[in-house]
Amino acid sequence: MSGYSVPQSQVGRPTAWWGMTILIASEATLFGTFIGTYYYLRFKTPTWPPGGIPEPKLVVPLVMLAVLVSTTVPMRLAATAARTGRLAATRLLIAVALVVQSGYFAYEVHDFSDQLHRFDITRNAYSSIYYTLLGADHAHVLLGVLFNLWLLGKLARGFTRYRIHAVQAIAWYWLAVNVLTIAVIGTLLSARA
Amino acid sequence: MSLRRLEILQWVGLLLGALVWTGQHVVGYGVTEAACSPGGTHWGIRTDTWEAVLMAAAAGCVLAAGLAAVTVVVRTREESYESPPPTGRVRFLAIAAITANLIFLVIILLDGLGSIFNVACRQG
Amino acid sequence: MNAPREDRRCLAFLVLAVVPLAGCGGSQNALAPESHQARDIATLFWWMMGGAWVGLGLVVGLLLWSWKRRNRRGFGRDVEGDKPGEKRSWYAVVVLGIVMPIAVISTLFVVSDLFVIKTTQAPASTTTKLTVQVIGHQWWWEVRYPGTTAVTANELHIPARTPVRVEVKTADVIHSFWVPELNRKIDTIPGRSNVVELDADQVGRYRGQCAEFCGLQHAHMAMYVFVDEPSAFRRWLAQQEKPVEAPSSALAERGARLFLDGPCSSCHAIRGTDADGYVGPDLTHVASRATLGALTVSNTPDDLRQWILHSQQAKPGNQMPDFNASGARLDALVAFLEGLK
Amino acid sequence: MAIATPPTPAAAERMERLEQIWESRPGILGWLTTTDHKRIGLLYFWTTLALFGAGGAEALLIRTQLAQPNQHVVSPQTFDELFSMHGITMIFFFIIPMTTGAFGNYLLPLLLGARDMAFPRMNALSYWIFLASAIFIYTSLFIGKAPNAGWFNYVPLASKQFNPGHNIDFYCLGIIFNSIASTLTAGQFIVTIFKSRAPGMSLNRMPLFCFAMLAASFGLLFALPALSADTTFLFLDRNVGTHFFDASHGGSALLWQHLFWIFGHPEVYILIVPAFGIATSIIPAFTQRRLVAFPLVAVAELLVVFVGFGVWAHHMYAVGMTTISMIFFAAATAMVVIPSTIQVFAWCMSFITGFARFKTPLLFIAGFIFMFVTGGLTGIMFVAIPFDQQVTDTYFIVAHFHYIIFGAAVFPIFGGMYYWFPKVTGKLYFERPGQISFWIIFVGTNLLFFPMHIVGLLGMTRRVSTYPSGLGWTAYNLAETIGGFVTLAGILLLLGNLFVSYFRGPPAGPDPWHGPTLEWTTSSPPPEYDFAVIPRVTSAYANWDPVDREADRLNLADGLLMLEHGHEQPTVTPVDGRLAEIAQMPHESPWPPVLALALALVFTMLLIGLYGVAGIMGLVCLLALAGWHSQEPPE
Repeated sequence: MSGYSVPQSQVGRPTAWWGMTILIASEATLFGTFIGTYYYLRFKTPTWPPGGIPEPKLVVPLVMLAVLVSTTVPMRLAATAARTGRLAATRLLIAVALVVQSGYFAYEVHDFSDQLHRFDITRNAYSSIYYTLLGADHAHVLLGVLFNLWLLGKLARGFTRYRIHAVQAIAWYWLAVNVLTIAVIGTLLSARA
Repeated sequence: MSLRRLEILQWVGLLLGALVWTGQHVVGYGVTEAACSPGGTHWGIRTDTWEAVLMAAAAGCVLAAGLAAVTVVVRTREESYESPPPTGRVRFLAIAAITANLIFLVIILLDGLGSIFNVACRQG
Repeated sequence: MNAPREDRRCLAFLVLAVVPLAGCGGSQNALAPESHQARDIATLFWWMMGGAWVGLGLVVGLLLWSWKRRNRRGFGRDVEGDKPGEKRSWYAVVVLGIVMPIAVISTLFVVSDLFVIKTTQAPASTTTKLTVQVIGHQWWWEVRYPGTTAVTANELHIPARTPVRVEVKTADVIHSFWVPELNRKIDTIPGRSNVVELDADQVGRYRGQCAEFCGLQHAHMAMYVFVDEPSAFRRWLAQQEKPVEAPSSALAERGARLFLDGPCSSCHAIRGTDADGYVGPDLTHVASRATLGALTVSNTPDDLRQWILHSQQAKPGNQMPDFNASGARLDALVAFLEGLK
Repeated sequence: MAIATPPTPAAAERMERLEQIWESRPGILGWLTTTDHKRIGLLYFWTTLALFGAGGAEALLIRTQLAQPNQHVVSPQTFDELFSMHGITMIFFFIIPMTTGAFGNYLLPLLLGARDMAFPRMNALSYWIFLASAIFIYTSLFIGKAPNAGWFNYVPLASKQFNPGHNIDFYCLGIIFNSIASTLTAGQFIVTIFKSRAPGMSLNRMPLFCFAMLAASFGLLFALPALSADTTFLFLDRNVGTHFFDASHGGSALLWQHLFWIFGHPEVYILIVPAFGIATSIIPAFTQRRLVAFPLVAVAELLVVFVGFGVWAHHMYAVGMTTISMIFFAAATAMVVIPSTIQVFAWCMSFITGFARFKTPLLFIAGFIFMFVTGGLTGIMFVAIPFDQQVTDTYFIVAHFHYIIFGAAVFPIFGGMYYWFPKVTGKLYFERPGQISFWIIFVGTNLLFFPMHIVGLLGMTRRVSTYPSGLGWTAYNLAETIGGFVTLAGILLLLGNLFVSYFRGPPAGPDPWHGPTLEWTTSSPPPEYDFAVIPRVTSAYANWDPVDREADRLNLADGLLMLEHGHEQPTVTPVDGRLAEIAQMPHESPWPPVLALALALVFTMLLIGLYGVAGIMGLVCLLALAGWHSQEPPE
């Protein structure tokens, strides 16, 4: 008997959600400065992309973006499933999301190295910020994939309040990464305007 | 006025001003950087019209936010900012919002004044 | 230097400034303006300093008042929330802390950033009569006069009472062209050319210094701006345009051959000979300059000799290696260089 | 009457169990694996004090070199490394970690009425990463390859072409390494302030120290990424061959300055705001009066950091931006002063309308107000763009920011050391030597920094390793050097006084000053579990509410609200402080030092250039993180 009347339903967000919000705020600011740098460098040179570099392709990146953003659905469903205690559904949804995300990541790594052959990162300022921005985004997708792998490992041993909060926090992380990816791809494709 | 509406007005008063000033600052500075740099002169951006529109819009929003904060403070004048939550906290943050919006308003007005009455794209 | 004006100005300081700005005899003094831009800035400073002393006086007054009221009874009384003098204090905070500063600082903003800046910002290209290019190198200034072949180093001659457009660029890192008595500073940024206007009222010599940290010898990267009467300036410029004549004496002749065959010509240029190095300053009229090494040493034969032998001692880390010449060869070289008027 | 003495045997038995649960392991292992916010605060305090000594030594060497014209006390190469390391040490390794790490960690849970931070193990991790980054950057000084392009490290001087050695790589990696620690601390404080308050403590009943720490944390969280991006770009430019800052390939040297100062100016407000927090804790105690205009001061502390994000380019007025671009920053610089003037007059009115007792802490705060107003007034002068273009990069600016940093950040730190000395050590300090140390430091700093205003206006530029005679600078530089050594004497007297008081000072009870906030309700030094009973809070000055304190004593007697079934701590809703849940807190874990060591290896490999090995070390870090999270709190 601690002397406190603790409310039954969850009031406010779990501290895990707050910790993830801090990480997302820091990473979003980092991407903000990267995107700000992109536009600052763009204003410096009349022709953009400069130095005979081909304009970024339109269709394929948008399709891949749609694929990645679609994984938000299973992740959100997994979060609600975890909150309502349905273990099997949570595991399945996270596994599905993981497969799609890993596929996305594999293709992006291949596409990244393929582009590197066409114009190297050391060509000029455009190539520098292009690959740094895209590489940073892929790194965060990789981190999300690792989060999901770790989650599946944990959920293999059943539910605890800690793991339910973890699923919600990582679903929130994936939502943020998808929004960031939309911003990054949007910035890179703005070179076509 | 119900507590729920007071609380909404308080959050509007506190956060709208900050958001609007940030937007006016980033877009206003971005316009001056874009219009005058080698990469952007061909777009033909008239900075003073942009800045005037930005100032008017931003000042309007900040005034609205300030008004919201003032109504909350007026409606809770029989409470003190030290009374128990939520009314005490609402009054406390509304008083804070009034100060914040006043400062944002002055910045926005000085921004507009300065960027309109100076020669566009002259290296300072 | 124009001594009488200087003394009167020093006296003015002592009266105005509570703290004596002693030692204002130096010639790099932002509060001894010699152009209308520098004067506007100095006047702005005196108004702001007056306001600052008033503000500080007000706060110190409040602190002293509280010192006088220290140790009053009532200390230790458990304060349940009755805040003595709260109403009055709120008025003081709002009036002194919000209303008054907003009014004062907004006025300062309008005066300085809408009016004074019109004189100190870069001039419109139509209003200036002469253009000078100044290029910052690691740790010296290259000075060029567009439209003529005149190139000199660390010394800038401009005609009095005429607006001069100075375009500053850099050959390596960021420097900052700053002559305090004439106008505000302007940085030299790679890849772009910045502009500042110099419009001196008085004939005289004004000292300036690089104001942006640029490496080992940032401290020894100063320059002189000589303001001459327009006629004297035109004579100077004509002399600077002339390529070098043949050396006068046999000793100077041997020195010239030493210079051209030796390592000197790979770094330095002398117009009229085939020495065209651009790492170091142009030496066509080096003898006409007041100092060597960007005001590191004065330009006398002995200093020139020491500079050639041990430049790394006077300015360690600069790009010119010590030159191990002995007696006769060194005398020939110095004789040749002294001839380059 | 403080709560330290247990009134009933039942309560004593429960406190014994609490003591037993929260007890940390003895010896070095206990310190290595500690997650107790008080121990981490002390670790931060001792490390930052040592680094303050290093920064001070660098400053005195600089002053000795500049005492007379054309001196050769140190070579230009050493001088460049000295002033760069002085700037980096004082800002990144002394003031930020001292105010947030030492004061913030030690005091925040005590002021909030909590038992520990929201993430105790992350708190330990931030200390060990901070320590590793300090060692990382100071090895550069010992092997003679310290950063030598100033604390703001402008490009192209810092690019590979003009700085081929490892000096600038030490700078880039050391700064990123340190920012990880600062970001973790900032995130920690934000979540702790919002989630781990005593139930009932809504935002309008939170002490002002917590508002200051919240403002500093938001500042750090949103400013450091700009610096990390900047130093990442520079590291890539130097070692991979990208062209972010290379003008000949489309890059821009100004890009470095913009990104640096987007971090730089919020940073200097982050230096100041915790000092405001310390001042607003000391003033009510020694004037026995609740601070004047509480909500205005609270919003002022948050506003100064928020508006501070919009002023960055006033450091770049001389780079040739267009006038209309500079206007935006001049306008924001004009209004960023208002929060400071609000606070200055709130403090002064508290002095006057309260019952001021000028003991040492309040003397330091009075000195702080004087120095801060002097520095602030010269700061207002930079609203005028033409004047700033005349004095930027001269000693006038050096005078301005030293008045602000030394006068307005270090004075409250010294005041805070005296004020909380009884609480941390349980001993009272000697008052007489304390006051003497204040006056020596006050005279020393003014003698050291005021002549810089004059010599700056006489045209002496920053960072010159020497200067010619005959320009009227010599007398002032000599006076500054003397002032430097007088300040050193004052600081040594201060430290000596505290050191002797630690051994021979009279015992201080739980509340020697009749202080306003919760840390004075528990014993000195506070037990491991901070509060035997989670305190009841109805105002921002909880120790001055006798009704609540009486309620605490009754709770203790009845054994209520003691949460003695494990490392329990209440978490609340962020704004109104209503109880959300009783959280189980992790306690003592070896993972923080392990992860910090792995990170240190990552940065060392990056420095050496073994990028493959750095990648492997990165994987080791991820494994350490997984291991860290394998230990879950009991259900």
